Amino acid sequence: SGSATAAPSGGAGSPAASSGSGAAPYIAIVSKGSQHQFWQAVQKGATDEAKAKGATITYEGPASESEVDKQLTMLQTALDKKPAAICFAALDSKAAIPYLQKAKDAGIPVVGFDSGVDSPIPVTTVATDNIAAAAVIADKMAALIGSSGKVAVIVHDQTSQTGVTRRDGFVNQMKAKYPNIQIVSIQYGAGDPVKSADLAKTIMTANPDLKGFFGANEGSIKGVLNALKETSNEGKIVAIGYDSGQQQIDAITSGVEAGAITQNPVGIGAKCVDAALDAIAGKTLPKVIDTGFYWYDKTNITDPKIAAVLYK
Amino acid sequence: MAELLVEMTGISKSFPGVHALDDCRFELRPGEVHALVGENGAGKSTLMKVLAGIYRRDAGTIRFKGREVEIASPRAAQDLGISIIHQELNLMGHLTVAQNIFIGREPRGAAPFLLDEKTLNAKARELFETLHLKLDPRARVSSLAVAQQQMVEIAKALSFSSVVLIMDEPTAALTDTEIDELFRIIRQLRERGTGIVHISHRLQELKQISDRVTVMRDGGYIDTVQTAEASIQSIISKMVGRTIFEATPELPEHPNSEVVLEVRNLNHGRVIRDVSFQLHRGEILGMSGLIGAGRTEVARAVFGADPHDSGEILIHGKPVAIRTPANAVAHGIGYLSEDRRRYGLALIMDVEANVVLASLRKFAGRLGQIRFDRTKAAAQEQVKGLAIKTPSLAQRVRNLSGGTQQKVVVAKWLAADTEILIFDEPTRGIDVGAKSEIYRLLNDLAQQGRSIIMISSELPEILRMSHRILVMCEGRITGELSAAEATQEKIMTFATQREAVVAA
Amino acid sequence: MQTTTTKSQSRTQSLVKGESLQRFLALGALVILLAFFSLISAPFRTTENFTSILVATAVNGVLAMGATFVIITGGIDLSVGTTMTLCSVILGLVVTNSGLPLWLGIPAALAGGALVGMVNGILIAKLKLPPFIATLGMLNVSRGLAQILSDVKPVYFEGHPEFYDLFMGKPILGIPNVVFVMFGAAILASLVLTRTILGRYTFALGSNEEATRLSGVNVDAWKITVYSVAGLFAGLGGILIAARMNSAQPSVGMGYELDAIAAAVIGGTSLSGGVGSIAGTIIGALIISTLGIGLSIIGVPDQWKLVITGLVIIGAVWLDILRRRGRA
Amino acid sequence: MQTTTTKSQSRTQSLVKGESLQRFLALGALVILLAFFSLISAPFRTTENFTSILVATAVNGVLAMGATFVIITGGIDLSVGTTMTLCSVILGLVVTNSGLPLWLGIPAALAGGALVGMVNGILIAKLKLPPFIATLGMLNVSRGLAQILSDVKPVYFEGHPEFYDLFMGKPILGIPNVVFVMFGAAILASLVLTRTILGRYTFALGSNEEATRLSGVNVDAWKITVYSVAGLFAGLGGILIAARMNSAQPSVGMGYELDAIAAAVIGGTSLSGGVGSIAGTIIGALIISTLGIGLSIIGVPDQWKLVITGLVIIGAVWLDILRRRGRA
Ligand SMILES: Nc1ncnc2c1ncn2[C@@H]1O[C@H](COP(=O)(O)OP(=O)(O)OP(=O)(O)O)[C@@H](O)[C@H]1O
Ligand SMILES: Nc1ncnc2c1ncn2[C@@H]1O[C@H](COP(=O)(O)OP(=O)(O)OP(=O)(O)O)[C@@H](O)[C@H]1O
Ligand SMILES: [Mg+2]
Ligand SMILES: [Mg+2]
Repeated sequence: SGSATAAPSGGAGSPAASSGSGAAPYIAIVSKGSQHQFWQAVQKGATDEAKAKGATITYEGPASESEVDKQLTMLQTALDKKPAAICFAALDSKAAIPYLQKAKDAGIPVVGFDSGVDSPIPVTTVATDNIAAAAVIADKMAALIGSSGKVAVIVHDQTSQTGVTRRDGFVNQMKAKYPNIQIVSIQYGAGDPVKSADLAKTIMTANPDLKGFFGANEGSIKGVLNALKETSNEGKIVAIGYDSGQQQIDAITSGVEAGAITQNPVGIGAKCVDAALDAIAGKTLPKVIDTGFYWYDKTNITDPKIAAVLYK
Repeated sequence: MAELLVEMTGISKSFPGVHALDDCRFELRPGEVHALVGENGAGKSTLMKVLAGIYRRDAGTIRFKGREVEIASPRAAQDLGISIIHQELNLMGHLTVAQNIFIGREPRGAAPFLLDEKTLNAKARELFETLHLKLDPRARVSSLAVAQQQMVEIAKALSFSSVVLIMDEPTAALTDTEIDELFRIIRQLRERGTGIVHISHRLQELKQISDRVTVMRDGGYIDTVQTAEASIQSIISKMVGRTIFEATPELPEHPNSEVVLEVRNLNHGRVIRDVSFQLHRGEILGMSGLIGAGRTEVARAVFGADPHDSGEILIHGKPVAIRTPANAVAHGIGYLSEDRRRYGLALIMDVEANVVLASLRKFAGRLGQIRFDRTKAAAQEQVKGLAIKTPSLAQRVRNLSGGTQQKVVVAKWLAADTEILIFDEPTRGIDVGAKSEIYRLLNDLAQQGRSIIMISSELPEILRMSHRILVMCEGRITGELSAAEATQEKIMTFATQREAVVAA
Repeated sequence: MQTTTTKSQSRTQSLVKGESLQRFLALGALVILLAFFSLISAPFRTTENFTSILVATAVNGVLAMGATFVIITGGIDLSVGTTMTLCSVILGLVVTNSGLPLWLGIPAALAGGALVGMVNGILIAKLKLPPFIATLGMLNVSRGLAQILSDVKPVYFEGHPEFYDLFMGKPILGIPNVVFVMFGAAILASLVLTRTILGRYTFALGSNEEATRLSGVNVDAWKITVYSVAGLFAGLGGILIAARMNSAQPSVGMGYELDAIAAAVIGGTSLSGGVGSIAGTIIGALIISTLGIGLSIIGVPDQWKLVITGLVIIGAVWLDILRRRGRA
Repeated sequence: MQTTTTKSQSRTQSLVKGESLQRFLALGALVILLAFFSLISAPFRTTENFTSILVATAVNGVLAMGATFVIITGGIDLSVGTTMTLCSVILGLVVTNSGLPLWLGIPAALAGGALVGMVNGILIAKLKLPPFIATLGMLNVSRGLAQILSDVKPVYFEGHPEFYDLFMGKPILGIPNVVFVMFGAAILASLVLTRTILGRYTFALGSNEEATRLSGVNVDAWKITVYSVAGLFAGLGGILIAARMNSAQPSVGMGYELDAIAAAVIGGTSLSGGVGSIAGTIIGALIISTLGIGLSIIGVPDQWKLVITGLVIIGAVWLDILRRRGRA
C-alpha cells in the first residue's frame, strides 16, 4: 500500500513533483537517539531535505542507546502508521529483523542509516564506516605520540553499537599496527561529561605517563577535555575525539584537542530522505550509500567542506 | 488444689539499658481469674509477652501444665493454647473483621493454599453469636470505632478456645455496659476451666472479677493475694511502695462567670449535631457519654483538627475562624488527644523538643535560629513544675512511661501559654499514682484561671473532677448537669438518650 | 450497638462502591486517552495500533504485577528492571550456549528471577534493610551480573526461531502471544492476590505488619515469598522482552522499575500499603503505553513527551486521591 | 522511683554513645575504603587523587544534602537529578543569552530549583500525592523543560571564563572552589538542620507529622519549605555541574537522584524519617565517590563495578542497622 503512493520524480529540488497523488509521501524515521546533538543534526538534515522535496517525515528515537526494546516499540508504531517508507538506525539490527520482515510484507521499503543492518531487507544503508573511522583515529594518535607509549579510551557505552565499533576499531588497529602503543584503560562514562571527566582523571592518576586519550563520542571527549583542564594537562596529553559540538571545535581550534572524526549528520539525514524517496519511486539503489567521515583538526577546521559538516 | 496451668519462676528480661523484669514469678490455676497490677512500666505487659512467645526471656523457667516449655514464637504459644489480647490494638485495618480474627488460621478451600471466605465468615458469625456480639464479619476493621475494634480483639483471642487467656487492659477503651458484657464472657470461660490473666488499672474491677491479684513493681514481683481478703487500698500501697492519699481534690468553689469559649450550633455530618456550649474561666467542664458519642469529634472540630460544616466558635465573645490547629493554637486553645503516642508526641525526639513544639516560634530569633538557652529554660521549668520524671531534657520521649508521656503533652501546652485546654481521656492507661498527679494538675490549672474541657469515659473521674458536666449521645448534647446534681444514674440516662427515644 | 453497626455497614458499602469506582476512574482515564488519540489521529485508531499498544504493555504490565504485590506489603522493588535483564540473559545463555532445549530456558529464567527476589526478601526480612536500599543495591548487582554473564554482548537466539514464534510470531487473531501471556499472568496474579493465603498475608503485611506477626504468622517467610514472586514476574518479563527483541540485551532495563511502580500506583495501589489490585495495575500499564504510543503517533517532540508524561503521572494519581478523599 | 531514673539515665548515655558511634561507623567505612585503595594502589594515595575524589563528590554531595532534608521528613525526592539539569540550563541561558551579568545567573538557577521544589512540596502537602509519585512526575517534567529551554543543545559559557574560574579554576591549595562550596553548603545545611525552626520541624514532621500538625504547626507550609530547600540544593548542584562542564548539558542528570538518596542513607539518614545528619550524608557521598574512583583506578571492569557498588550500598546500610539494633 505504502509503495503505491506516487513519488516525486526524483528531480532534485522539484517539490511540485508529488502532485501526482496530491499528497506528500510520508516517511517515518526511527533513529538511535533524540537527546544528543548528533541525532538532532540528523533530524535537521532530514527535515530540511523533506521540506525541499515535498515529503513529510516524523523523527524519533529512544532516550538512550541501550533502549533496544523501546526502539522496537517505536519501529512498530512507525509501521502502524503505514508510511511510504521507513528510515531506521538500528540499535541492534538482529533484534529488529522480525519488524523489518513485517515492513517487507507490508511493502514498505526500509532505508537503514548510521550503521549497517544485518539483513537483506533494507533497500540501502546510508552509513559511516565507524570501524574504519576509529582506525584512522588510531593512526593519527600513533603519529602524534610517536608510535609508542600509553593511551586510554573513554567510551560512552559498553553495549551500544556505536560504542563497541568505535572502541574495537581503535583497539584492533592499535594492536595490528602499533605494537609499542599500550592501551592502558578503557572506561565507560555513559556519555556524561562529568562522569567521563572523573574517569579520565583516574586514568591519569593511575598512569602519570599517559600520552593520549580517545573519547569515543561527544560526551566522552568533553569529559576528557574537562579532565585535562581540571588537572592542568591541556596540551600535554594528546586528545582525539568524535563528532563535533562547540566545545570540541573550540578545543581543536585552540590546539587542546588534536583533532576528531566527524561524520556528516546533516548529510546522513538528507541522504536518508533522498534514498527513501528513490525507493518509493521504485528506483534501484546501491546496497550502501557511504556518507563518509572526515578527520578534522586545527589545519582544516575552517575549510568550508569541513565546516559544513560540523554542528555547534 | 488443681494442678497449676502456668508457673513462671525466676523470669528476667532486659532490653538494652532497661531491666524490664528481674526474677519475676507468676502462677495461674485452671478456672481462675488472676489479676496482674502495677504502676506504668512495672513490667506487666513484658511478663505476659514472655508467656505469649513474643519476647524471649533472659533467665527463668516456664512450666505449662507441669511440664517445662520453651515458648519461642507467638505461634508456639497458640499451639500450647495460650492466647493474648494486647494492650495496644493489633489489627489489620484494611482487612475485614473475620479476616482479622482468623489471620494465620484461615479455613482452606479446595487446595491447601486456597482461601474459603464463606466458611471464614460463617465461623466468625458463629463466634459472635456465642459471644452475643453485634459485629458484621465482612465489615472493614478500619471502619469500626475503637470500642468495636477492641471487641474484635477480644473475639479473636476467644476464638482460639485457649486454656490460658491473657487480657492486657482490655477494658481501657470500653464503656460500662461493654465491660459488663466482657465480664459475663469471662465468667463463662472460668466455668469451662480456662485460666485468665487480667491486667487493669481500674482497680475497682478487680473486686468484681478476679480471684487473686499479683502485684508488680519496678520489674519485680511483690506479692500475690486473694482478692476477697485484700482491700484496694492495700493493693495500691503494694503497687506504689508508699501510701497515696486519694482525698477528693479541692475544686475552686466558683469558677469565674466570664465566658472564655462559646460554641454555637456546631455541625459535622452525622457525628456532630447542633452542639452548643459555653466554657468559663477557671472551669473544668466534663464531657461524658458512651464511647462513640462524638466527644472526640467535637473536640477535634473546635481545635480545627477536623473540618466542620456549620457553627460558630467565639473566644471571649468574639467569633473566630478556626480551620486548622494552627488557628486554634493562635487563639490559645490546646488539645491533648486520647491517643498521645499517635497524635500527641514526636516519640523519637527528646523531651525538650516535644515541650517546645507548640511554641517554638516564641524561642526563635529573626533568622529562624532557635535560642537553645531559652528553650532549655522553658522545658526545664515545665519539667520541674509538672514533676516530669526524666533523667534529662535530652531523653527520647519514647523511653518514658505512659504517665510521664502524658505530662510531657501537658507541658507542651503550658509552654505555649494556652488558656483553653481540651483533655481527651487524660488518664487512659495510666496507673493510680500518675492518675492522681494528673488530677491535681488539672485542678491547679483551673485554679490558675485556665479553662479546661475534660473528656472521660470513667464516670467516677467525671463526677469527681468537673464543675459542670455535658453529656453527649449520638453527636448531640443531651444533657447538662452541675457538679452538685450529677450522679452516675443521671449521666447514664442522658448518655443513652437516643434520638428515637427523644422522639417517642 | 445497633446504630453503630448500621453506620459501619453503610460505610462498608460505600467502601465497596468506592472500590468499583476506583477501577472505573482509572479505566475512565484510559478510555479518555484512547478516545482523544483516536479522535485526532487516524493511524491511531487502527487494529494494528491497538495491538501494538497491547504488545508494548506486556513487559511493563508483567513487571508491574510483581511491583503490585510488593507495594501492597508496603515495600518497594527497584530491582525489577535489571532483574528482568538478568533473566533474559540467563534464558539466552541456557538456550543458545548450553544446547539445552528451549523449554528449559524458560524455567531457568523464572528461577533466576525468583532467586534475586528471594535475596531481596532476605535482605529486607532478615537483615531488616529498608526495601528501597536493598533493592537499589540489587538493581546494581543484577545489572552487573547480566553484563558479566553475557560478556556485555547481546545473546541472539540464532537457530532457535521457535522461541520468537512461541511468543511473538504466529499471532492468534492478529494478537501476538505475549499479550495472552500478560493477561494469563494477570488472571493468575489476581487469583493469587484475592483467593490464596499468600494474597491474604500480602495485604495483612501492608496493613499492619506487627499485628500480623503477633497473630503467629511467619511474616519473614511471607515477605521473602512476596519479593520472590516479584522476582518471578521479573523473570517472566525477561522472557517476554527477550522474545520481543529476539535476543537478550544485557543493558536494557534501567528505568523500567519506575514505569512498573508508576503503573501500579496509577492503577490505585497505595504506596503506604494494604491497598491494590491487579486489574488496576493492568489499566495503569495500559495508560502508560497508550500515552507513549499516542504521543509518538501524533508526533509530539521527545522533550514535550517527557513533560506530558510527568503531568499525566501526577494527574492520574491525583484523581485517585481526590476520589479517595471524596469518599473518606 | 530512684531506680527508674538511673535506669533510663544509663539508657540516655548509651543513646548518645550510639549517635557518635554512628558517625564513627560511617566514617570507619570511609577510612577502610581509603586505606584499602591506598594500600593496593600507589596512584590512589596521591594528593591529586584525593583532590579528585573531593571534586567528584561535590555535585552528589550537594544534591544529597537536599535529599537528607526530604528524607528526614519521611519523604523522598526523585527529581533532584533532572532539576539540577534544568537549573544548569537556566543558568546557562541567563548568562549567555540575555546578556545579563554572571552574578544574576546564579540566583536564577537557585530560584529555578526552589520553584521546582516548591511545586513538589505543593503536590505533596496540598494535593496529598505520595512523594515518590509527585517527584517522579516532576523528574520527567524538569527533564523535558531542560531540553525545551535549551532546544536540546548544550549551552556554552562562551565569553564568560569568569564562571569557570569562579568555581573550578584558581584552586586554593590545589583544591578547586567547588569543594569549598560543598563544604560551605554543608556547614550551612547542618546549622539549619540542627539550630533553626526549619530543622526542628523537619525532624518533627518525620517523627510524627500528625502530632506536629496538632501542635499548631502549619505542616503544609513547612513541608513545602523543605522540598523547596531540596530544590535549592538541586539548583546549587546545577551551578556546580555547569561549572565542572563549563557548559549546561540538557541531557545529563538521570540517575543522580539514586546516588543522592544512597549517600544520605549510607550516612545514617533513615528512610522512615526523623533521623539524619548532614555530616553523615557528606561521609556517605564520599564513600560513593571513593569507591567509584578507587575501583576505576585499580582497573576493575565496569560490570564488576556495578556488582561491587550494589554490595557496598547494601553492606554499608546493613552495618548501620546492626549498630542501631545493638543499641535499641
Ligand atoms: N521493646 C522494648 N524495648 C525497650 N524497653 C521496653 C520495651 N518494652 C518495654 N520496655 C520497658 O520495660 C519496662 C516495662 O514495660 P511494660 O510495658 O511491661 O510495663 P507495664 O507494666 O505493662 O506498664 P503499663 O501499665 O504502662 O502498660 C518499661 O520501663 C518499658 O519502658
Ligand atoms: N473517620 C471517621 N469516619 C466516619 N465515622 C467516624 C470517623 N471517626 C469517628 N467516626 C464515628 O463518629 C462517632 C463519634 O466518634 P468519637 O471518636 O468522636 O466518639 P467519642 O465520644 O470521643 O468516643 P471515644 O471515647 O471512643 O473517643 C463514632 O460513631 C465513630 O465511629
Ligand atoms: Mg502494659
Ligand atoms: Mg474520644
